[in-house]
Amino acid sequence: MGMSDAWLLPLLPAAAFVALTLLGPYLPRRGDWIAVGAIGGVFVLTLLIIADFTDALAVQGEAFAGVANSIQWLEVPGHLELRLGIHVDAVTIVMLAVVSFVGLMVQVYSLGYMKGDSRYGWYYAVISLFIASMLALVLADNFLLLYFAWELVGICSYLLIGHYSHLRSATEAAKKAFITTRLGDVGLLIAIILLWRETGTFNIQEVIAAAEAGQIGTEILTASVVLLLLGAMGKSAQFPFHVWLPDAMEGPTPVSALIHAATMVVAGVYLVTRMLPLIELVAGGPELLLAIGLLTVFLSATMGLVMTDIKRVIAYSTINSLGLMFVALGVGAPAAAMVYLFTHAFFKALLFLGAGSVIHATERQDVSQLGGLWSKMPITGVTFAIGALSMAGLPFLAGFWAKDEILVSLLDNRAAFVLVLVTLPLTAMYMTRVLILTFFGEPRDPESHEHAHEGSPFMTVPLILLAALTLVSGFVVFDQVGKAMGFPGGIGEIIFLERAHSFEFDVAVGIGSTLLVALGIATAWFAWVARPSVPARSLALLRPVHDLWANKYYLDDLYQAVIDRVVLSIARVVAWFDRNAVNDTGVDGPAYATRYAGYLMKFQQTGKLPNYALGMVIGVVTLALVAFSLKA
Amino acid sequence: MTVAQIIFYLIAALAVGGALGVVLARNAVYAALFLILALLAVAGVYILLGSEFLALVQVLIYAGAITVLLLFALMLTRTTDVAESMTGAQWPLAVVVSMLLGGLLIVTVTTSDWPGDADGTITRILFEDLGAALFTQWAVPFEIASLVLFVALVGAIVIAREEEGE
Amino acid sequence: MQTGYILLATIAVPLIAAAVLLAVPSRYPNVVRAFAVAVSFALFGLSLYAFFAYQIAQVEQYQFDLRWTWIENIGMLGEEGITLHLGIDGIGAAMVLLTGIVTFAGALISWKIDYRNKDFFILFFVLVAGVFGVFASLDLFFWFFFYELAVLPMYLLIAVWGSSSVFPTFARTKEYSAMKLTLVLVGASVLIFVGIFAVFVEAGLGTFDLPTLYEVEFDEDFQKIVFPLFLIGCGVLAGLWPFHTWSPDGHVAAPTAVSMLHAGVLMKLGAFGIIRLGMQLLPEGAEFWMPALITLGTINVVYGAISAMAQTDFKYMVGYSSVSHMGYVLMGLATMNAVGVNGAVLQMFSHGVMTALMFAMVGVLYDQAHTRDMRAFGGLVKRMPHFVAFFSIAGLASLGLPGLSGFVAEFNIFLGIFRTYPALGALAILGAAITAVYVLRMMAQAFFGPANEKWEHLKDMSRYEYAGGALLIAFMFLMGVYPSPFVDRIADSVLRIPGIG
Amino acid sequence: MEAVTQQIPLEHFLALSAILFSLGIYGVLTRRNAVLILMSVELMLNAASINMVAFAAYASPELFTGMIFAIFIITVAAAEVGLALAIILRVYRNRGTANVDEVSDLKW
Repeated sequence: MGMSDAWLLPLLPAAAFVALTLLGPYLPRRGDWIAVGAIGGVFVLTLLIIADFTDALAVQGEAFAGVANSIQWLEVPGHLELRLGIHVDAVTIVMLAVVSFVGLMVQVYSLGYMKGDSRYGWYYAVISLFIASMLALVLADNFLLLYFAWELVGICSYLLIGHYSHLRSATEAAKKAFITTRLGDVGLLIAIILLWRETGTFNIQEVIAAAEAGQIGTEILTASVVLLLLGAMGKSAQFPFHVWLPDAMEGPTPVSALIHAATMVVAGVYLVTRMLPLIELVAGGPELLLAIGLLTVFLSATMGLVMTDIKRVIAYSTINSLGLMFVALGVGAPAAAMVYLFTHAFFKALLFLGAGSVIHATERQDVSQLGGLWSKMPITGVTFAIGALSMAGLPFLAGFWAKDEILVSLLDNRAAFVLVLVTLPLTAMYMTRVLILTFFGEPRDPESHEHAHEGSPFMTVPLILLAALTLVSGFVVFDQVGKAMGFPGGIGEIIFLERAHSFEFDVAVGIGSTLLVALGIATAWFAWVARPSVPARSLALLRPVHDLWANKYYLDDLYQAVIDRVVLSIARVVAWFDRNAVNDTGVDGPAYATRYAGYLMKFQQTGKLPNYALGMVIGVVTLALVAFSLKA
Repeated sequence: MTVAQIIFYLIAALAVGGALGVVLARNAVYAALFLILALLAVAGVYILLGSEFLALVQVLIYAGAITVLLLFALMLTRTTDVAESMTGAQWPLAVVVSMLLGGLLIVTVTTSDWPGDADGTITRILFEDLGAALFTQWAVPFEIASLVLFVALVGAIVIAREEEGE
Repeated sequence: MQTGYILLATIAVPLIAAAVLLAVPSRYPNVVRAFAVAVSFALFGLSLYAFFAYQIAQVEQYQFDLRWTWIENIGMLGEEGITLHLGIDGIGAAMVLLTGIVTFAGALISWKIDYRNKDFFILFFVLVAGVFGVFASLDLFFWFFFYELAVLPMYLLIAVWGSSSVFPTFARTKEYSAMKLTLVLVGASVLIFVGIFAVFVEAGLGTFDLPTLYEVEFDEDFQKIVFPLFLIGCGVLAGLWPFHTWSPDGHVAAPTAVSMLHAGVLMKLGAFGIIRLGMQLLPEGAEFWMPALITLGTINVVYGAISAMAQTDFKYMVGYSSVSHMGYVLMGLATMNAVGVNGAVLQMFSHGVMTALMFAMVGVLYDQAHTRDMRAFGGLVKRMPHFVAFFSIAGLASLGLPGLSGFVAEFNIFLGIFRTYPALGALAILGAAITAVYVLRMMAQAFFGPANEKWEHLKDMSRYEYAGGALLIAFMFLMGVYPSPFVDRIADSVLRIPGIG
Repeated sequence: MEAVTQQIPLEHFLALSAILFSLGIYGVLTRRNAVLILMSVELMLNAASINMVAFAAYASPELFTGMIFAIFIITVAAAEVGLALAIILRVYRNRGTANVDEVSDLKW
């Protein structure tokens, strides 16, 4: 199993999807074992590929530029050749590891969480399709396959968000998610086609090479990059496209963990990472990226502070994290972004799965109805705490190292650095808040608290594994760890070979950020444990700010108003125009005119024989005259 | 001017005069009588064209039978004694149109090149030849003509018959 | 092995079937149904054979060639004046296959027709014969003959088996819709007729044979004058804006199988005509007029999509989405480059299959619920999961989801447009995004959400509907995942169209 | 068959025929009484007959075509008059008039 055989990876879960869709109802256990088996196979194959990768790296060292393998898909001879192919390099490897591992964890977890669901088989089918598409997305060596997979993960996300289809809110959220990201995809597609128009190829490496060789005009390149970013922003829920992600929490929680935390939403980050050389060629490109990231980070941190739905809080933290990755990419530190992506996948999936356990046990997801679950669900509590503190950025957890990496890369950019620092205590505060409100204090809803219990091993084992990874995965930033794992040059070198990057731990930054995080945690502890009256009092004081945050800066309302008032009005006007102007006037009009002309002309039918005879004779005379004049 | 020419112009004048009478006479019966005159003149024209048989048929059937039939019809449809206009409202237009048509026809006739003898030599057709042709070469059309007459006769009877209760 | 009798069979079999049906007593409706399905299955088989037996990259452009002289050496007609000349290139092969698929699916869906089903199938088969004839004819006279043969039964099919609708602000009777459809299409075909005779006279060869006429180099001014006749004449049938309103109203009034054939196949006759008569016969005229066509096509796409967004009636929505999607076909043709035209033909196939499925599914719902107002429904997925799955797949294909046929086609069209008209290409892609909006709105409104108890009695698809839908879906997936069999045949022929660069 | 020279040009006959025909037309267009219209029609038929016979006599006597045609015209005229009079009688009986401009039910 070498890297060039990696095309097998997406085919496994794709086959599982086909099998489950066609045979699902007839299989024992609705075929969940096929789906889990497929992702298990993918995981094993991924490990083999990683081994092959380390071998290649050991042999070729820095000269290793990835392995490609492609087949022809369709061809218009002499004009167009579309190929489907894979490209495996370091970035791919990281993504593969994340997708296959988190995918496996989530699928196992779902065995417990989704048990008894009325569309259990369908759930597993779609999630298999999702994994297949996601693998194809990260393996793609060309824009066509990338877009192909990009859309497919979008539709899987749509289907899974809307899984509880009897809920109007779930249906609406699914629709919103798909349409919002689709708007970004319009940009992506245009960008892909523009780049093809200039270079004649869809191959990502070739496009980048052509751009670096200056074969693409500046205007086209700028337009392409901006449009490309639109696509990435849509998928990665960056401002102003971020509105869909919190709503997407209507889906089953394992889905939130897999799609809306660990994998699909980072597709945008992945795309930007891949296209970073292109973006950096454009004046203002990195700055745009940075601005988007910072804005997103700031907005999400504030909004997360006031949300009461446990999943929504985590969703805002996800947006926050994605924003951070964009920030890192904006300052040209893809390695930092990838490290963050890598570790984030584990602790965010852990958080969601933990939240899922809570929801599964209590059937409540509003923190105002939870509380005191620590004793009832110790495993969930501990693992959730690890995840939350990692997200907050407490030292020596995965999140700390990754965040620190980004902060170090920001050192040259004071404004961004300060802005990110400001959000640190906010993040720490709301993560601590959700932890406290869920697991500590008095149960606010005794009835559900009564029934709460730890889930089956299917659910707890993935939690424990993910928690373990959250504890240790951050240490890959150290070159020594990387070397110990078989990579020659440490994690920075793995992630971005042509921009070898060695991790430097900046003690001052580390201590500073830790202090800020501690401040946030302490504030949260003070507000929600020590002095529970504080939130209420400060709420009274800061009512307008709270409302602004709780209403998500009124962006959702604005969008809704634009859709209802503007878009649909235009649609109705066009429909009215079509019916009344085009059809009733343009088409029926001539028909009525014909009828009226007929009405007018019928009066020549006098019914009197001599009139008709006269008409005939006049006709004959006229024809004769015509004949004469022609003869003359 | 030969005798034949003189006779022709005489007959032509009679024919045109009769025709004028047919279309202009204020009394319907006079019009019918003028028609007889015109038809007899046409019979004369046939003789001038060397076709005595046709002239004979013309006199017998047209001037005799058909005109009598028309007179009968006039008699049967006489409505009132109130004098009413015999001419329709569109007569001025009709004058123009028919004169135009006549003019056009005459212009055509005079300007065209016609085959045949320039000195007015005609072929006279004998009864025997015509009879032989009619019953050999033209036998089928002849039979069909008789069928047409027969059908017309039956149709006329059916249409004109008084129905029960009418 | 290459024999033209296969094409003759596709035309003759439905005509013979119609004649045989005349003899079947109408008191045996099940015999009629079984016979109709059997015949349409045979047609499907024939078209499948024709498609796969078609050899790629041969010297001769038209395969399965068959030529029977009908009238020659009379009046203006010279040697081989009017011949029944049949033959298909790759484009025709794809269209013949499409017709076979939609016919078979339509016959299956029509199993449930009770009212005078014998007469229905007779007209149905006449229509089908006409459609096959158009795709296979290489003689202008017979091309036009079959074209009219395909259009005219539509009037009776809609006026007799259709349905009238009353909406809050307006009403559409089936007679009105049938009349409008027929008059508009026949009116447009007058233009084609004039164009055909203009070409015939101008060429002065005394023949209506298309391949012979393709050899003629017409005067440039003549081409510029005559091409619009074909463009508008055929374009009307393809739903060209602003002559499209017969189409949504016609779909709404038509019975299910007729809507399927109508949107699935009949509208393709128009686009096919633009290729066969317009672009192949008058390449310079095409070159001159294509900017106009691409403008109208863009209007079609965006205008159709926006109109569809405002509809609350399933069939109107699907009808306007057809207008929008046929706009892609027109845009693709108007690019005049190999990729765009190739995409247009792919889209003809893809849209045919996809929209046929949509109409079939609307029919499934309407026949039970007797309303098509999507606001009246909700949570249908609970009662009719397979129905929802099928309808959703059609909807996803229409919004261009990769893996389904729509993506392959639209992607090619976009590439083609961007080569020549990037700004319009952006609008076209935006149209696809609007498609997503209305398709998802419809799905969210009717299929998901809380179940409406009023519709407790609704049943899922019958097995005939299931079979018909599955057939269509199979081809949507085939083209979406493995487009090469289609592209190879089509691209080969597209590249032989003069003026394609 | 024998040739006779009368020195009357063919045009004369044709002109006569044209005049009779025009007069007939005039009658058809102006007369109100159906019987009188019929008489005018007879004039037109006779004009046509003159044409036929004249052409036959002057140009192509071989097959007697002109004569035969004239005979048929007379035959048809007879049939026509019979039928037309029957119709006129019928109309008169139903409506009390034989004036064609008063029988105008078939209007708009």
